[in-house]
Amino acid sequence: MRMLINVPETVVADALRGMAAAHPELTVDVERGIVARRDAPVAGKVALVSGGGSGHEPLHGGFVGPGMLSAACPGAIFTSPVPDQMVRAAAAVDSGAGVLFVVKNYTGDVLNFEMAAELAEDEGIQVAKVLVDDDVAVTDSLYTAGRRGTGGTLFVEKIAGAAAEAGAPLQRVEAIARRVNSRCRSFGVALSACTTPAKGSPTFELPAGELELGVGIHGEPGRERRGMMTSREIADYAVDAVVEDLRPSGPVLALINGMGGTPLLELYGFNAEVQRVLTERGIPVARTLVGNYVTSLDMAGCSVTLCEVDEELLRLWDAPVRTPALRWGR
Amino acid sequence: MRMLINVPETVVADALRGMAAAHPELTVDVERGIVARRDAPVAGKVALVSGGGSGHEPLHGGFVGPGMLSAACPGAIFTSPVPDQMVRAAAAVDSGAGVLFVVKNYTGDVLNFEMAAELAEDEGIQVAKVLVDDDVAVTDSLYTAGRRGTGGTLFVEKIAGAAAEAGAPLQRVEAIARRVNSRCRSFGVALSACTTPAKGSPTFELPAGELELGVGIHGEPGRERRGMMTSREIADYAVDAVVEDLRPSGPVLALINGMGGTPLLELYGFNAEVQRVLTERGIPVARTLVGNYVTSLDMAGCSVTLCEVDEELLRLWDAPVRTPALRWGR
Amino acid sequence: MGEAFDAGFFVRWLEAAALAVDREAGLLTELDSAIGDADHGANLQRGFAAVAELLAKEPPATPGAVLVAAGRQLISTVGGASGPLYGTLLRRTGKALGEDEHVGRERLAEAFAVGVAAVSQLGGAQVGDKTMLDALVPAVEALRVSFGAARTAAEEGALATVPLQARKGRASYLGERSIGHQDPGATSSALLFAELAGTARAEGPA
Amino acid sequence: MGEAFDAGFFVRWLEAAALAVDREAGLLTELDSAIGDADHGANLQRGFAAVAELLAKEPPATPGAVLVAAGRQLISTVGGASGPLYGTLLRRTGKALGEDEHVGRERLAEAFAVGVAAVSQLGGAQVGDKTMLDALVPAVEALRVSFGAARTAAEEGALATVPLQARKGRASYLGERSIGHQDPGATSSALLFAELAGTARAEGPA
Ligand SMILES: Nc1ncnc2c1ncn2[C@@H]1O[C@H](COP(=O)(O)OP(=O)(O)O)[C@@H](O)[C@H]1O
Ligand SMILES: Nc1ncnc2c1ncn2[C@@H]1O[C@H](COP(=O)(O)OP(=O)(O)O)[C@@H](O)[C@H]1O
Ligand SMILES: [Mg+2]
Ligand SMILES: [Mg+2]
Ligand SMILES: [Mg+2]
Ligand SMILES: [Mg+2]
Repeated sequence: MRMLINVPETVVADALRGMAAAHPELTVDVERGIVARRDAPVAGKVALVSGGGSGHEPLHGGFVGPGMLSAACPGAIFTSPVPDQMVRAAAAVDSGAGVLFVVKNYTGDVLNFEMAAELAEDEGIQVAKVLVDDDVAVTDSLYTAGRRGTGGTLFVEKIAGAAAEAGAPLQRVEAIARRVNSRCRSFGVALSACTTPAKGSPTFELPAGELELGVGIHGEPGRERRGMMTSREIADYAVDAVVEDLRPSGPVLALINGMGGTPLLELYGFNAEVQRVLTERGIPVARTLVGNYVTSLDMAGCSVTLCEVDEELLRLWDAPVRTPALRWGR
Repeated sequence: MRMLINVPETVVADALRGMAAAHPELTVDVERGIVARRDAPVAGKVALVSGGGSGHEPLHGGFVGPGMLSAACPGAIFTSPVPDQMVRAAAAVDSGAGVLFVVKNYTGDVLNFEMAAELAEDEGIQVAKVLVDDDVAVTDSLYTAGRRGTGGTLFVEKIAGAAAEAGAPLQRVEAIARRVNSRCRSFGVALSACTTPAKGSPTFELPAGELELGVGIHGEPGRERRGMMTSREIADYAVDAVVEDLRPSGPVLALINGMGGTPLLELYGFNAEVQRVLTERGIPVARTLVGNYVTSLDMAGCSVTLCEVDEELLRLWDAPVRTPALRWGR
Repeated sequence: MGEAFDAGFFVRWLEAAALAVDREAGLLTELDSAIGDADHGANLQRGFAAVAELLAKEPPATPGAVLVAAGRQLISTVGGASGPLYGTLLRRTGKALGEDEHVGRERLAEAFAVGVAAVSQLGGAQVGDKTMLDALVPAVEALRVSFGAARTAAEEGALATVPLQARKGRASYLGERSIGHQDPGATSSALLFAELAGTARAEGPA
Repeated sequence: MGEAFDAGFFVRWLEAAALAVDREAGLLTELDSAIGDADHGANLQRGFAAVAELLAKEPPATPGAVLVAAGRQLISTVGGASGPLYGTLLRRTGKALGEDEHVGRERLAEAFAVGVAAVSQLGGAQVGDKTMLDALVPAVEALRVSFGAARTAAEEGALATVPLQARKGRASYLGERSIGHQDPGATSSALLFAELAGTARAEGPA
């Protein structure tokens, strides 16, 4: 076990203590598992609350701040949070204008957020929900759990967060969040499996020199396993998978995301290949973000997310944001 | 080889192409190996130029922008750049107010920057140099190569960059850079060795369950190797090593830096332990930065840098910065 | 009619379940590692430990209240898919038991049927989707006959998930690759019914 | 006096050196991996390939000009510690040769002594610090006697670095742990002098 931890049991609480120390602009409730804007509730503003299993940092706690999330609820590693967290978080950040729950589409997250929504409404909080399900690696069907939520979450949280910051009412923020999700598609690739502290060994076997195409951010297996491919080949495969499904007719935002264990140097090199494919396909790129944003602990690998934008969404993307992991504008 | 690359030979050039695509606010000369502010030279402003071997991203290219570096010169992986790069970069960003070279103390970097300084002066550019040597893991002596430059580089580049942005003349920017360096100390720990693309296998053998205390950012060995330690124990060891040497009498800036392969979740947990030790030692922490800033490819591990600050240095630290990797203020 | 069970019986069952889950956590995680995300063992450990602690501190007076409290505690401490599902199972079963201070096996079976239906409704899964329902549904059916029959039915139901392709939960992402593995949730359900039967047997024939 | 060497001789030497460095890059990287950062082979490959390319395209007219051009090219393409050091060695040696169109071995030895002194001054290292100087200094001394003697002295100098503790360059961070390994730069220096002797022998007795 090559881990910088005390014991597996305290990993999440330790991280929250460390976040609290590093970010005085956030309120971190270690006991209850809530990271919130210190200035929340912001009068008249719709609040955004997200959350999910830990191990995907900076998602979601690193996205809390002006222009993005009002609060985040981290669960145990790879385990969705419990409803109490979301209810408490909602109560803490609701100004009366209502709360949007941003939920990645995993059975656990969906069920816990659903329960939380019911409980929060019992407490008189107006709640709307958006489900993020952008992962094209998973075959979608009415009879399955549906597509997973991955990199698209960043776009939904940023853009809906900007709309909320600009004063949009709950229904409108919800509609924008849904629109963003409907225009986001992702595809992930693993070069190695991640190791959870509790298990202490890789969650799946991936021999060096092989890769898992279509991997999920909890190490869920993907479409197929192949022998090693070059950055160029991976970009072709991943972008094609995304584009075939999205079929964008306008410009896109591109997220070239690292899974946690791949050096930034390689991610930038991969971005060069992604941009090449997009140019070849005639798809204009409005903005590009390269880095580790939606990770899977120490997994080596990457994902590509494209989000088709119109003028309004692009303006909201460019709007100022001030969180630990995403910052721009004034 | 679990690498997201095409071939080892093009890794740095590919990354620069990817940087160019992601950051329209920068000028990236892939051929010559120069990353510069698009708005350089800025009239009347002292320029800061740094550089070094690649593989430490976001250092240095990710620190180019208003409030920090004017230009960065990436060398081959773990190999200092050649003088031509620094001379060209200096010529490109010099407004006539002179250029400060920020040089990490490695023989290769020192020699190449020295040659560059001579050549640049021949071209009529006023050049000053600051050597960063903050790594307490290395025994310093007149008869050796001296201490290595690691995490302290970030503080030197940020704070001197703010001074330059505020209009300080070259001599003053140089003096501030030296002051920052003299007040920075770092200590690094490896939980795994990094793998360079050219070699394709780990640069040193570190069995799982052992760690290298005092490791360098090129995988240079450190003070000693030990059996696995907890995050708590590592924090005690690293902070003590730094504090014994620095003996701060005032508040410090703290950088809890990841080496590239350690999840952010673990880094935040490690920060909690670092803050605990600092509190126990009675050292007030003015600001904390947690993340992957001065990395060693895919190495698992971390480093702690403390920088003792007075009011002026703290003000310069807080001053706005707008680079790919470090952003705050307006 | 066999004899009737009081609140204490259900507390003892859930304490035994907590021990069993603790003992078998490695197996549950191993199964979840193959077709999920390797946390089912830790999830249930955390949840049932909290249930046992709660019941030891504030033991409710009726069987229904015990199950409702346990279900709530699972929902508040487990997270993941299994937290709301097992939480709902116990909570809705408990609610169906009403205020009664003693309940017989058949009444329990009826109440469990309500709880299992709620699980199916919440998660949208049916028998054959390779989930905990593959153990729960036959177990509850067999509970009408005896505790022992329920235990056996749950075990067989869990084993029967091996050749199935998952259609719900995380294992569904695997598609055909989910075939050949036993479902972790069905396995933990079998564990719960084994402990229920064990507790009933220890306290006299049902 | 042996015979004198023209610009072509030095071009051929450096071409042979490029081939040798290419051939032995793995060894050099391996040695640098043990006490450095595993790039010495790649560094010199890149540099000497660029030197060979430059000399093939624009062969300078005098021995001095060849060495100055090669040294500049190394400085412009290698980076790291070895780039400026080897670059300075060739550049300063070349400058010391002046405009002469032919140079004899002894004159070359004198010029090399200037170049080696510049290396020592630039890097601040002395013989015994476990660097390229441990091969260069004795080699240049022995060159006064013969090319063969220079080759042997360089090889012996490189071997003699094994028991030393590094005091300069990256290996110095290892402290006592640098003992027991051969210095990569001393090894590449020995390679250069082996190729020098080989080129001289191929073109007649020195
Ligand atoms: N929709 C569902 N309906 C019923 N049971 C489900 C459903 N989804 C998942 N499960 C059960 O939950 C188990 C996984 O629980 P657990 O690992 O604790 O949660 P998670 O999948 O969130 O990590 C599965 O083995 C399955 O039996
Ligand atoms: N100060 C110095 N003086 C002379 N030679 C040195 C000095 N520092 C390093 N060297 C030589 O350089 C070699 C390493 O070269 P190389 O690996 O290419 O550069 P780097 O150390 O920058 O990675 C060492 O083996 C040593 O022989
Ligand atoms: Mg889970
Ligand atoms: Mg090097
Ligand atoms: Mg699971
Ligand atoms: Mg080297």
